Amino acid sequence: MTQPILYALAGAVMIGIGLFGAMSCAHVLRKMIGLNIMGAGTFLVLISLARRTPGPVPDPVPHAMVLTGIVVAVSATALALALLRRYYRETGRTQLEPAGDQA
Amino acid sequence: MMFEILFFGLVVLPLLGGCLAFLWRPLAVPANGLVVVVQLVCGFGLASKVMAEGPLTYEAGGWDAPLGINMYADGLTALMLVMVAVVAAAVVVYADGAISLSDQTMDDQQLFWPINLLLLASLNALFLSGDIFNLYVTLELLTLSAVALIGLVGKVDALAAALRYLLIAIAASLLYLLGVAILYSVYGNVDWQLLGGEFRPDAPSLLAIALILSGLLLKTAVFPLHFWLPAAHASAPTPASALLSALVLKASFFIILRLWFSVFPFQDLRAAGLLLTSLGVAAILWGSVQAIRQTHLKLMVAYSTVAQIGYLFLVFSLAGEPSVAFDAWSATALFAVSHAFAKASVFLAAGSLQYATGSGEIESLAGVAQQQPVTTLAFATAGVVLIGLPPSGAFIAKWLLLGAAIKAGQWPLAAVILIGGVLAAIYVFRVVGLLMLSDPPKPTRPIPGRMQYAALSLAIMAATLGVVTAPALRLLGVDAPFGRAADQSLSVAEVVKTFGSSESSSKLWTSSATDGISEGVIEEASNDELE
Amino acid sequence: MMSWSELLPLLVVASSLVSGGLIVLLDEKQKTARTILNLGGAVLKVVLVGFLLRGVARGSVYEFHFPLTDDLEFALHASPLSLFFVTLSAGLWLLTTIYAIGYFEDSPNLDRFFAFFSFCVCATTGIALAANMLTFVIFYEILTLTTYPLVVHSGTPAAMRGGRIYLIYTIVGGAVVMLAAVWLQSIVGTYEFTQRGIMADVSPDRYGELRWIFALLMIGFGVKAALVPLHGWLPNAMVAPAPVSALLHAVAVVKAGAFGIVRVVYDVYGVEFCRQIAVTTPLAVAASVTIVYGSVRAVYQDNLKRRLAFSTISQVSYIVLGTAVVGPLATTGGIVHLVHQGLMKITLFFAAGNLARALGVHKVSEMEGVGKRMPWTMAAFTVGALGMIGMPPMAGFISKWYLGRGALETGQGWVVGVLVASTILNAIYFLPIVYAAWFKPATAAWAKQKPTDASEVRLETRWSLLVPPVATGLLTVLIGLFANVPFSPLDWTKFIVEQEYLP
Amino acid sequence: MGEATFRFCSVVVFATIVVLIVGALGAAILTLPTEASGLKTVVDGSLDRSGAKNPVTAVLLNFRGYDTMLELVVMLLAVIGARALTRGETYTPTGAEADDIDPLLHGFVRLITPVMIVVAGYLLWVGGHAPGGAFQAAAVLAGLGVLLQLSGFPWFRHLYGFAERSLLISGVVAFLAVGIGTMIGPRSFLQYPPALAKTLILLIEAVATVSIAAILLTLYNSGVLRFLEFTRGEMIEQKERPEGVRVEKDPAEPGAEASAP
Repeated sequence: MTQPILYALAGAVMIGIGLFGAMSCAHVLRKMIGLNIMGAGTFLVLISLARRTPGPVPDPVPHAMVLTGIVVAVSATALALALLRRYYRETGRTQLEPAGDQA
Repeated sequence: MMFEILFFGLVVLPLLGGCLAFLWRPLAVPANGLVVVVQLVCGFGLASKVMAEGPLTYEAGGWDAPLGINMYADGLTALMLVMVAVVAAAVVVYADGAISLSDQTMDDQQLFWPINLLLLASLNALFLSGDIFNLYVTLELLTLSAVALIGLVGKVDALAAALRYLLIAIAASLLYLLGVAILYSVYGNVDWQLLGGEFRPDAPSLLAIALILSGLLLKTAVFPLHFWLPAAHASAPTPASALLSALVLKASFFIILRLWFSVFPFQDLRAAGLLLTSLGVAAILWGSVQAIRQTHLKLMVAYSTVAQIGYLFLVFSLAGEPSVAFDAWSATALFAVSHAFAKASVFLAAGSLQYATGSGEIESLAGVAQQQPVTTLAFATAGVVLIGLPPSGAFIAKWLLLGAAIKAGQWPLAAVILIGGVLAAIYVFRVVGLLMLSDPPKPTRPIPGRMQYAALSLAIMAATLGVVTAPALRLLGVDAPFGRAADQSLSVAEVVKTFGSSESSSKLWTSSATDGISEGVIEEASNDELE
Repeated sequence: MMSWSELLPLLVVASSLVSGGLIVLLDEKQKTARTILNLGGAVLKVVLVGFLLRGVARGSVYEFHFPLTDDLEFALHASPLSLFFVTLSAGLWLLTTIYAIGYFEDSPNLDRFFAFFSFCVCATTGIALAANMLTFVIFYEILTLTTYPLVVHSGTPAAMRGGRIYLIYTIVGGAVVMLAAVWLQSIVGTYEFTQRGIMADVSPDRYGELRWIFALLMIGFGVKAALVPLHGWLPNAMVAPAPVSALLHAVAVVKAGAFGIVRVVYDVYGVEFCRQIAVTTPLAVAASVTIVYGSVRAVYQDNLKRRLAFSTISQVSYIVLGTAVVGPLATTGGIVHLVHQGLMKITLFFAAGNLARALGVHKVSEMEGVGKRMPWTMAAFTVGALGMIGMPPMAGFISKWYLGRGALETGQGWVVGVLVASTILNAIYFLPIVYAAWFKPATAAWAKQKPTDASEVRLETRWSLLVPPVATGLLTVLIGLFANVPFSPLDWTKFIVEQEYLP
Repeated sequence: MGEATFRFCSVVVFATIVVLIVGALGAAILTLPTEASGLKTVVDGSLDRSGAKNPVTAVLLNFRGYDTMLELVVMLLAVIGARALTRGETYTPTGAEADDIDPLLHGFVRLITPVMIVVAGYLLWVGGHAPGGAFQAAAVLAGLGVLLQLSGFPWFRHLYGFAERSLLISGVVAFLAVGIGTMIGPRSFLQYPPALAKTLILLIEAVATVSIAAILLTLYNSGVLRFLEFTRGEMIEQKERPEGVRVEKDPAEPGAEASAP
């Protein structure tokens, strides 16, 4: 097992941790943190797999993708937080009702 | 040269318009108007161009794939862009009326205009994209603009729905991105046409397919992943509801359709195809039953979307049968367009009715038809299209799907197609019947004419879409993943036999223009024999 | 550029679409314009059908084709059978329009009513002229949709209930027809309606499937044709105003179902082929059951329109019965009954509408002595009722005569039994009405309506309500008397039947 | 089913899903070839025509510049959405609060401001050939903005309205302007002439830096309504709390510290 693969596996574990948090936590902020961990894991997978190049310089394309991904994640997180704040201000709640079919 | 104008009109101009509409309020409405007109021209222009000359490509940035981002337009793309242009035109006209009625502070409501333009730009960019990472970015753009639109009203239920939608969409995007990452690390590129040419069903690729699909299925809200949809679509401001149900869902479905038939080795994924179709079947039944049970008008319409999305997933098992593949595939695209027109119209009409009666409850609609004949007509006409009755495009689409199901021997699907129609009739006519009650005559608030007629014109277009199915199907045939029935008269089986394996022939369908395939192949084959 | 031979069938269908569309655009108060459009559309349609008839009689071919997909097309074709039905619906529509204008006068929502009235006839002519199953299904479904607003026109909860029941039956029926049509297409490929059917090349091992499809088609069309046990919607739909009932029972809906059955048997399967795969006897049994059941139920109805509704259920099945008893004479009797039943039943509904409107009479028990108060109306009613019973020289006699002879000719004597039983039952539920109306003294307190125009003072009701029933009543007699003159319904039917049976 | 059982079951289900995904992902990663150069060779081959020596910058601003432009649109959308939700309110300490601000902090901020600007400029410039670039520079600038705002520099309050909106859109507009320019060229959208590539990239990056910084700062602001919000939130919470329901008292209530970007 090479070093990049090891890092990629770590990324996979992070994805799992993040996903579990996002699914099992009720507080929306925790869900967001979970999703951010999941995102970081995804970026880690991308970056570490880009290091499989023979020479010292990694493949730059995934790096650019990760930069784009980070910005997207930041934007989405910011919007989610703004929504959560407004929601909190209107209702005083930090959790969403469990989603289900409306009868 | 042609594509540059299209790219300018469909992506650059809406983006620029969005920025300027945000910057300076007086520009907002004119910018929307201009973009909508340009979109219509470009959409139909692209369609005729593609029909005449085959698929078009464009290098955004001037670098060819795999280094740069390729944009690509075939018949399916062109049809989707026309769909966006038409729906957007009606929604913009409607929104102008709706915002003039709004009792909210001007500031909040005016933000609809820039967000709408950015939404349209991202839709166009998505449909034109030939690059699966670029698709990820456009999907995110779409999500954020959709969430921003839902949250615009600031009501509690809308905020909750927007928040849930955003959380789901972020998770879905990450799953999709993960799939893209794996595909890149296996194949070293993210251009879907290049990927389609070298795709192997090895373990990482299969996992990538699973991840990409689960992300996109979440965004498409197919049963049982639909849980976020009804609240989000029902609580959004009405023009946004229309855009979300009609267009935004179609975007992620379009990616599924594209990847499944042009990139993934779908002939080896029959079990997965069957699973997708089963989800579709469940969606049709569950969504319809839920729609019947709703007491709130916009929620009912939203559940109808859950049901109608199900029809789009029938293709995945039907296309396994080569003789009906093109019929099922093109019927699905046609159904998507028909649903877009009809559902947008139903949502617009529902919004008008909600405003006119001051209540969103279905019960309160009794007897509204007398005061609101145009909106009632729009609702009823578009509702009839949802049922799939003629002369709508949905009728022809259902006819083709039904034929495909029968020819493929998939009787349960045939039954579901018909049952779905009957269930839709129940929930549509429950409302129409109430509207047409004579007493008590209901005093209603007047609705601006542009709101009424925007809904009605979309409804009429949806209802008469059946008249233009022939050109629409011809358009879809351009670079379709399957040969058209008419081109296939020499039978797929023969071609497959000549080429030895089904795999090579399925690649062949994807990589060259359909027109002339049969002739070309047969010619080559006979040359081989001669030698 | 489209030629006249392509344009004419399209015009026949589209003319009422255009007049309906224009009516939608009118303001509710523009009464004159609406009347002009209504009558203009109806007269124009009759004229166009006249051209069509003349052309076909001279041997011209009228066809219109429009591709919908690679192998589906929208197609209209003026065959003799189509023309038979088109002429019926165009003619009766004109009369019904006149009647409806007088009937509604100043009630609300007339724009909506007359627009859908026009669309409804557009759909009916489309059904008549459809050259293939797809086109047929398209118009068949449109007919369902356009009649719904007419059924619920009054907007009362009862009307809504009737409309809902009507929709459930017909939408499910439409879905069944669609399934059968697509299934059939998957077996025989693309096809047009062709005399003697299109089944010649189908291999015998698919006959089982064809039987299923036939059953589905009969069920689907049977809903509109009100075959027992699919008839439930029809008595409920009688809450609709009289002109709509006339349309449902005589011109459009029920007839569309019966016409669909006729089309399938003669022009899709071919009557010989039907007998070959043994589907005609079950159909004949279903028709017979319907005939007797409808008649028996009619006897027990006190509500006049309900009695007429059950009578329709029974009478329309004569058409089906004539089709199912395979033989030229029975076929003649069945097809000609399309027109005969239409004329007689529309007369009865016009008359019933007049009674309800002028006197508030809705029940059979309120009709004693009504003949003296409304002699013209009741004269027309009497002619229609006697025709239904099958009394010579009315048109109904001709139908029953040919049906009976056809049954004997093919050795199906039991059919004659059905006819006799039905005739007796018809007499039981019609003759007492006629007797009471003319010969009993008036007992019920009739509502007094203020006359609204000059003709209503002089005559028993307004002229526009009187002319249609008298005209159709007169036609019922004339057609029966002069059954054998050229271009009479019987003559035209014989022409159709010859083509079906002669080698 | 009791609530505890339900929670337990859902945790089991979630855990199963997660284990499955991670397992499959791990297995897939292990089957990947250990050496792969992706598009590196292709990028290297075109690097000299890209106008940037840093391959990541070349990909970001040239080869896949279209993606980067859309990414700025994503940020713009987030900021429009967030502003709509919070009505563009901002937080700047005033009055007594402003007086509370430590003079030491004031002095420090005065000192550090020019340094941070220089650092941002350096990061922007260095992106051409080494790690760095517009986003990194913008992050530093946005950090500076937060600092200025928290330490109550009054001039900062004037950056709203038209001027602020111009800054927010300027990045996207710069991209679009260059793209339209190249299209008039006539070249492809964002297809820089090789001779001008470096200049154009720098131009876009410079404008984008300022724009992204403004966006990040506005996003930060759309989350900062804390005093008002906390008091109102508490009130609502007390008023609306149904009896017998445990209201979650989480230390991580959506406060300012949790949402600082």
